[in-house]
This record gives sequence, C-alpha cells and structure tokens, in this order.
Amino acid sequence: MSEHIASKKTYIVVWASLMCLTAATAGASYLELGHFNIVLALLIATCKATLVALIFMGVKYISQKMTWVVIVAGLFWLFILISLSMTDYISRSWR
Amino acid sequence: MSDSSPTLAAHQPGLQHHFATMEQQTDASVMGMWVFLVTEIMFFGGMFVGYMIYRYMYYGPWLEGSQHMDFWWGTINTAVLLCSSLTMALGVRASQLGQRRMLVTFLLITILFGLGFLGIKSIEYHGHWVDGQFPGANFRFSGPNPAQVELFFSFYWAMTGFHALHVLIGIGLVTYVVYRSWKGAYGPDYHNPVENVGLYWHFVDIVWIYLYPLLYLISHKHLSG
Amino acid sequence: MTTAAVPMRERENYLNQEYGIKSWLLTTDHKRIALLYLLSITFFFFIGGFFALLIRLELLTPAGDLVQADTYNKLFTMHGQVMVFFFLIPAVPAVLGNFLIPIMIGAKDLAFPRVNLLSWYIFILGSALMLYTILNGGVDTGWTFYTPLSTEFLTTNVVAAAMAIFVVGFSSILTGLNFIVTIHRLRAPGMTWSRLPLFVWANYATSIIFVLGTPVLAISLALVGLERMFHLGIFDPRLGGDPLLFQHLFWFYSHPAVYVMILPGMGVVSEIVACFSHKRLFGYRFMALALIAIAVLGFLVWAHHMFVAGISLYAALIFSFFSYMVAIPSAIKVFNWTATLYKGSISYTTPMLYAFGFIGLFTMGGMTGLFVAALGVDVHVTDTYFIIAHFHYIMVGGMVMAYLGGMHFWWPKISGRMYPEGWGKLAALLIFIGFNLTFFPQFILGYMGMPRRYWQYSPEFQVLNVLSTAGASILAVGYLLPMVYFLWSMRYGKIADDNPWGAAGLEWMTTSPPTTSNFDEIPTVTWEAYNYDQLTEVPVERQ
Amino acid sequence: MFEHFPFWPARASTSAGQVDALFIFLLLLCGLVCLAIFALIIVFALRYRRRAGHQAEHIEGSNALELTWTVVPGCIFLCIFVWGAYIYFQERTPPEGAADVYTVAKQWMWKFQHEEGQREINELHVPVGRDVRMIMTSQDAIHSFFVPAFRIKQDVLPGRYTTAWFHATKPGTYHLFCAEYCGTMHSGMIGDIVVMEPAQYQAWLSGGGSTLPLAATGEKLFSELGCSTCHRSDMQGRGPNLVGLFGKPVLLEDGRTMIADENYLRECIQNPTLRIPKGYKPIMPTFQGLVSDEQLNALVAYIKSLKQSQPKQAAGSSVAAASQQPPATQVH
Repeated sequence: MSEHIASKKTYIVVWASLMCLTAATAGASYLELGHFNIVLALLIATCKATLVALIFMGVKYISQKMTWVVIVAGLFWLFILISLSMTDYISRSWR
Repeated sequence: MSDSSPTLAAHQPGLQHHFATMEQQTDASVMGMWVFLVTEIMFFGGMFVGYMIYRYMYYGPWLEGSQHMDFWWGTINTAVLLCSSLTMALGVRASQLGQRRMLVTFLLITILFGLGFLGIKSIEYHGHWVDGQFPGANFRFSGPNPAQVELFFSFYWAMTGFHALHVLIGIGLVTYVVYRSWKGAYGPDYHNPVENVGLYWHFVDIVWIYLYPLLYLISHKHLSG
Repeated sequence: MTTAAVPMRERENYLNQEYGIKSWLLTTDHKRIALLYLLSITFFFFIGGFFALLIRLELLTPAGDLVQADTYNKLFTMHGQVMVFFFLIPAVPAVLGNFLIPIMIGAKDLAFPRVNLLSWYIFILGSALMLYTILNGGVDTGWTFYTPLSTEFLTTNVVAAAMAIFVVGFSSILTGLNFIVTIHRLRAPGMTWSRLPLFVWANYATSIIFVLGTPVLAISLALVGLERMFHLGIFDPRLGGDPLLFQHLFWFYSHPAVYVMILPGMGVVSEIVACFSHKRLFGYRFMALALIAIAVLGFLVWAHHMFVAGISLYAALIFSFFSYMVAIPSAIKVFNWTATLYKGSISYTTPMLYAFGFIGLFTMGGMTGLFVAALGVDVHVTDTYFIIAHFHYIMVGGMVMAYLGGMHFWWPKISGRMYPEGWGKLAALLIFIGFNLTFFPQFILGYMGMPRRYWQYSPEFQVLNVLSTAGASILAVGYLLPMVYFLWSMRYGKIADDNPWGAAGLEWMTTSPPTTSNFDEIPTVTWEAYNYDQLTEVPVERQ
Repeated sequence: MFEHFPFWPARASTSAGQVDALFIFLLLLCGLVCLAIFALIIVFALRYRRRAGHQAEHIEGSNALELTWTVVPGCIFLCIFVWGAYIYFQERTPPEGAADVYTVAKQWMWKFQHEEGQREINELHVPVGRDVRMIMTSQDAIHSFFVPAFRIKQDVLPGRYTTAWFHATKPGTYHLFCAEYCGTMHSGMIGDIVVMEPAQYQAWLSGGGSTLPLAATGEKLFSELGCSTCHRSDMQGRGPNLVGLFGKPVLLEDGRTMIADENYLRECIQNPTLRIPKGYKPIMPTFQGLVSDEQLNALVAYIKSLKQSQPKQAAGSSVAAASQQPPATQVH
C-alpha cells in the first residue's frame, strides 16, 4: 500500500515527549498562576493531543485533504458551542 | 475523485462489491472513522462546555473538589494510557508490515494497559465512594459550599464515567481485532480495521489527556478557608 | 431514451430479486433499507397524527373536558417527540435519501451498507423504547425535556423517553456519516460537485448537521437520565446547577434539527420544480451554497429559543443578529425557485402541486421566522400559539408537503408503478386547504396571547380553536388518501417506464425499479446538472 | 368590527404600542412579499404552462439578480434586527425608582409581595401610570410571567431572580398567564392584573389590614436571625457594612468585581462562602433551607432600603416608626 509507515524510533520519541509533557503539566499545577493555570494546562494538553493525532493517528501521512477538513470542522464546532454559550454566562452579570 | 479502474483488480480479501479499488475503500473507511470521531468530539464537548461554564461560575468549589482528587493515581493513569497509545501505534505499524505475531503481542499489551487503566479508575472510584463523594443522598462534604462541590463531583463522575465506558468499548474492539489478526486476516494489503480501532483508541486517549488536567490539576494553591 | 415498458415480472429488480423475511431483515441494499425506513416512519407518522387529533379535539372547548390535564400533557409531549424524532428527522434523508443518493451519484450502494442496516436496527431499538414509553403511561415533559421539571418534578417515564431519543439519535448520526462518505468517495467518474443534483447537496448539508449536532442532544439527554437515576445533579438548581445550561445544550442541536427537517425538503422541491418546468434551475451554484450556508449558520442561532428564558441581554442581541443572517439563504432559495418558473414549460402534476404548496407555505413559515427573530416581538409571542403556527408552517407546510411531493415524484422509480394522478391531485388540494385552516388561525391566537401547551384556555380564544380543529380533520383525511392509493398502486397501478416525467438525473436512466446494483456498469457523466435542454419534453396528455 | 373579533390584545402598557408597531410593520412587509411571490408563481405557472409549440427557455441564472436578493433582504433584516433590539433593550432595563413587587412562582400559583407589605395570590393590583418592577423567583420548576396586554414575558427561574417591568397606561383587568410548561396544572396557573386609578389603588392599599411594610419585616428578620451581630451599620463588624451596598460594585476575594444586585444579595444569603468580598473571611453560615423565599424577599427588600443618604441613627427610626403598629408576625 502506498501508505507511509513511520519508523519505530519516531513512535518512541513521540511517546517520550508525551510523558515529559505529562510531567510538565503535573508540575505546572504546583505553580501559582491564578487564572493562567487553566490556560497553561490546556496549552500543554493541546500539544499532547496534536502530537498523538499527527503521529500516532497518522494524520500527518493522510493523503486525502478531506479528512483534514473533517477534523478541523469538528474542533471548530466545539469552539462554536463553547464560545457562544460562554457569551451568555460572561455577560450575565453585566446587565 | 475516484479513479475506478474499469478492470476489477483480482478480488483482494476484504474488498467489498461496491468499491472499485481497495484504495477507494480504505480512504472511505478512514474518512468514515474520522467523521465518527468528530461526533465523539461533540459528544464529550457537551460535558466540557458544562464544565467550563460551572468552573467560571464556581471557581472556589471547583478548586476544593479538585483537591480531593488523588493526584498520583491520576498521573499514573495518564502515563498508562499514553503507553497503551504507543503499543497500539506500534501494533498498527506491525499490521502494515504484515508481522502477525508482533501485531498480536502489541495489541495484547494495549489491552493490558487498558485493563490497568480501568483498575486504577475503579480504585479511585471506590475511594471516592467510601469518602461519601458520590452525589445524591449520601454525599458528605465538610468544607465550605458543599452544594457546588457536589456539582463538581457530578461532573467528575459523569465525564470519567463516560470516558471509562469508552475505554471498555475500546478494549472490546481490540480483543475482536486480536482474534481476527490471530486468524491471520490482516496483512500489508488489508489492515484497515486495525487502523480504525487504533484511531478510536488514540481518540479515547486524547479525551483523557484533556480530562486529566481539567479535573485533577486545577491548582494546588493551599485553600485559605 | 425510455425503453419499452417491459412487463415488470420478466425483468429482475431489487424487489423481485429475492423474497422472504430474511432477505428484507438482513439486506444491505440501500433501496430495501429505504423501504424498511418508509414502513417504520409511516407507522410513527400515524401515531403522532393520532395524538395531534386528540389534542385538537380537546381544544374544541375552553374547559378541559375530553381528557385529564395529565393525559393532555402527555399527548402534546408524545405528539412532539414522535413526530420530531421518529418521523420528521428521518423522513426524507432515510427514505428518499437512502434510496436515491447512491443512484443519483452513480454508485452501486452507500459507502457502508452494513452500517446503513445497523442504523435502521438502531432506529427500531429506539422505536421499541418509545413504544414502551407510550404504552407504559407516557411522558409529560414536553418534547423539550426542560429541567428542573424533567429531572425533579415528574414521575412519568422520562428516562425511558430520553433513552429512546438518545438511541434514535445514533441512527441519524450513522445515516449522516454514511451520506458524507458516500458523496465524497463514491461519485461516478465525471460526476463533479457542480454536476451533483441539488437533492444530493441538500442531504449532504443535512448530514453535516446530523454529524455535528446530534451528539450534543445525546449528551444532554444522557445527563438528564443520569440526574434522574443517579442524582448527578448537573442541572439541579439546589446544587447551583443552571437550568439554562440544559437549554443551551438542547437547543444547540434542536435548532439545527429544524434545518435537518427542511433542507432535504428543499432538495426534493428543487428537483421537482426543475423537472416540471422542464428547465435548468435558476442559479444552481447559489442554491447549492445556500444549502450549505443554512447548515453552517444554523449552528449559531440556537438561543433565539431562549430570549425570555433568562439569558443575558447581550447574548440575546448576538443570537438575534445571527438568526437574521440565517434567514438570508432561505430567502435566496425561495426567490430562485420562483425564478426557475420564469419562461419554463410548467405542467401541473401532483408533485408540482406539492412543490407549489411547499414554496407558498415555506415562504409564510420563513417570513414569520422574521417576526420571532425580532427581539421585541419575540418577547410577546414566544411560548404562544404564534410559535406553534410558525414551526408547523415550516415542518408540516414545508417538509411534509415536500416529502409527499418526493414520494409521488419518485414513486415510479421506487415501485415501478404509477400512482393514480386524479387522487393525487385531490389529496394535495385537501392537504393544502386543511393545513391552512388548521394553522393560520393559530397565528392570530398566538398574538392574542394564548400560551402553548394549555389544556384549558380563556373563552375568547374558542372561535379560532374550533376553526383550527375543523382544519385538522380535513388535514387528517388528506393524509390518509396517499397511503391508500400508494398501496393500491403497488398492485393495480399502471406500469411505469424508466423515465415517466422526462426528468434529468442518473436515477431516471436506470430501469424502474432499479436492479439491486443500480447500474450494470458505472456510467460516466459528461453532461451538466438539470440538462433539460437535451431532454425531450413529456407532453401534458401523456402524464 | 374589531371588538368582538380582535386581532391583538388590549394595549395597556407603554411598551405595548411599540411592540405592536413593529408587529404591524413586519405584517405589512412580509404580507406584501408573500403576496408578490404567490402572484409571481401563479402568473408564471399559467403563462408558461406546458402546451404544444411552447418551449422552455434555458436560463442559467444571473449573478446580478442573486446579489440583489442577497443584499437587499440583508439590509432589511438588519433594520428589523435593530428595531427589535431597541424595544428589547428598553424592556430589559427597568427605570430607576420603579415600585418593586416580589413574586414567588410556585407549582401552579403566583404569590406577590408589595413593598407596602400587601400579599396577594394570583392577583396583582397596580396603579395606573407607575413603573412596576417584578422581581421574580420560582420555588420549583421554570414558570413564565406573561401578561399579553402589557406585551411582556419573562421566565421565572428557580434559584435566581429574574426581573420584568411594565408601566400600565389603561385601568382594567388583564390576563396573567404562565407561559413556560410547568407540570399538570400549567394551564391553571393563571391570574389577573388589576390596573386601578391611583386613588382607588390607595383605598385598596389601606383597606387591606395593617400589614408591616416588607422592609420592616425584613429588618425584624435581620435581627432575629442574628445577621445584625456581624453586619453592623455603626462600626466595622465581622461582616461587611450593608448600608448603601445595593447597586455598588463589590471587589471579591478572587479579584473579580460584581454589582450588588438582587441576585448577588440572594446568593450571599444562600451560598455565603461563594462570593466572599475582599478582606473578609468565609465564616458566614449558609441560610439555604432556613429562610423561605418570602423571607428572602423581605431580607433583600430591607437591605435595599438601607440607603447611604439616611444618617445612621435616623435609619433605625424611620423604619422603626412604621413598625409601631402591632407587628403582625408573618414569619412562617
């Protein structure tokens, strides 16, 4: 099959970096960042998620562009749900 | 889009009648799997929205609730799931290369990691249950605003419960694939089911990657109250 | 083009290829699954219709004298749930879509035939749960399941109903998934996106909503179930839970769901209008883009159901603005249909009568949507009979008319027989009159201030309610007729040849009814969509 | 012709006229467009009917036309949006100095508490020409306060206050409906809004027996429940000083500021440790379950009545004067 097959080394490297990122996010929770705690935690989690998606799930090697559109659409719709709902809760105390 | 060669290739194993070529079928099933994963994103998304909104409204109790989580079990569980993702990825790679024995061993290790995850999860659940942290009649909490902390635990049980259910389904799928690959059904030219189960497993791992910091690591600031 | 009408018995097609229960219950042929869906949703259509008649009978008099208050609450709840989740949402996609999309794009079957059969079985499981709910004493939460009423203050089968709809949601997710992958991967050579019939575009847009919206409904109903069964108090106000969170999650799906109901209807009407005006559709590209725009913008407007529910003022402004943006593509479509009629060669067959009815009633439904999107007017009319009339104009006046139009238009292709034209026109007329008599008075009732879901109402509303009930009885008769003569035509109808309407589209180039694998060999498409300039016109007397 | 077959309810409030104006404008606009489309369909259907010798002309479409019927409806819709938003903005901003009526919606009845102390069930007497603000909460499911004659509607949520206001212009008795489905007798949860001339209203007010003003009841409760031990108005007690608190922004422990409106006061009474003002310790016990909704309204009314303008010692007397009559204890 024409499919690209990553080398075993790539998988091990990705796995190791995922473990380090887990340690990083665990450590970061001890820092005192107030509201930035969640921002940092979500940032690290998004890095881990993209790593898993690109290499482990092989999104990097997928030839069909359509699958990229499907993934981005899914994340964008989640963003719609979260952001438009939050507009209600954030502005509820204004009026 | 679909360059269907008119002369049907030799009837490869697993090629279904209505697909022209094997490549068209694989593309279709990978895309179908990703569309299914998008529905799962929106399914968990509903709970994440509820979590975000309540965390914005009740930050204090959320902090309080999150400090009742077992930090170490949570971290170990994340590591366990990441390892299971590694072995699943290596398993998929083995199926692409046609190494049947490697494929079966990696998938079995993945199942072990999955069961390990569920084991740790049940230890945590038992701990919370005994401490009276299951919402409802026997919910006990001594600290300030117990109502909102009960709300946090409702989310904890709902989100990790659905996630554990998905891990269970994942283990079932992997066992089915192990059985089929033990019978030698998958080789370099037909290993799509293994790939799809791998995608599902990695997705369940990604959900936990987000659940772990949101539920366990809100912050370790020592609460003044 | 049209081969001689060889008597159907000799020719082998998907109906007489194999017989027996197993051949139907274990089929993976998209055409047979479409017929299985047709039976299931028709069954539920008449259950929902029966509840509707009981509601209208009760509302004949201001006092609650036909049924008890609880029974009335169960009636309108189950009327809503059965009609929305078990008839309107699956109707056109699962019946006409399943049957036609593979043939229209020149494929042998959908991308995942077994998943297609699985989706029907999931629908049957959901139906069993719903029937259990109905027979076990019904549910009275309203089809919207608003918390904390549904989670704390009701003792009826809320969990069973929530599980029924949770399960049936997955049936539409799988159908949506199947359609998206099929339309992307299995188009015949030459069938580019700009040559796709608009019916396929419409089902593609609907599938986007199926895939991106339905899971959120699943999670919100699952959370209601968890709260009732295990006290996971996510919406419990005593724990600080916000009842509006449920409404946000519920309407995030349920508003796009109303577009799920109307978009396939738009696709059907585009096909019928083009065929019976014997003319290319006006502005094909804009019509296709408008369908996708409705599906996408439909996800930004959900809180216009909650203007008075307690959301913040600024959120209400945002959602009202987006509600007006989503109205524009619908307006574009109506103008384009009307423009298609210009300088056409129009024949008044039954499907065309339904298409005229659709355009008229959908326009009125869409226009009243402008009333309720205006914040000032919505504060007065929301939760009144104005809203009931608005959404019935779109769902019954729009979607059911289009569904019946589609059934008549493709009936020769589905059954190989022609329906009786005279009866068809009579039924269309009856439905049009009965519908308007039922729902137009409700606009006035709504602005007069009669709230919805009322078992007993103030005496001054009685006159309009009696009119509405009269209309409902005519509508009921109108709906019974097609079922009768469709069944009749299966046995005694005139044998239909392959293209009785002289329509464009790949489905009219196979035999009717088609063989199991649709085409002997996959055709190569070299012509544009709706190439009526290359097709011979069918003169009026032969129809 | 319209009396016995009306098309809209009586216009009995200031906002009713504006809502009707927008409604009639939309009716005319949409009516015209609908009729135009129906006419076009009928004309085209008849003129271009299929007959021998008549061929369909093949028109691809015209981008110019498509553009016009995208932009033109867009602009019209924007105007309607702005007009509707303007009316909604007015309806959601109660004017200053409106008479407060505390409402408790319970499964299938409405309970009103006037500021002057009157209590009513399913009936609300209001004077003509006065702004009246409804401060509403529900004891169980979601209800909705709907008066068709005033063109106002507002859902009543459990665990939170929602407000609606109206300015009655025509005396008379108008329907009050519950518009959000709330269980078995949802259709029975109706009542009347009796709009009276100011003189009649005063007569009705005094005729209803000597009831304690709501703020006075609140003050009695305030001392009975021991709130005054921490919330002292004369010196710095363990709790924040509540005089003049209402309507002012409050800086919270976690850095956020919130305006001390009714919802803030209600939340502080029921979940005190949730919104701790800066510099105070979370030691206030919760009163959830100890204080009924009616008592909660009384407490909120009392705290709102503590104005900064009254000098401290007068604060007690003005309220105390009103409570000279035999305090009819309504604590239940």
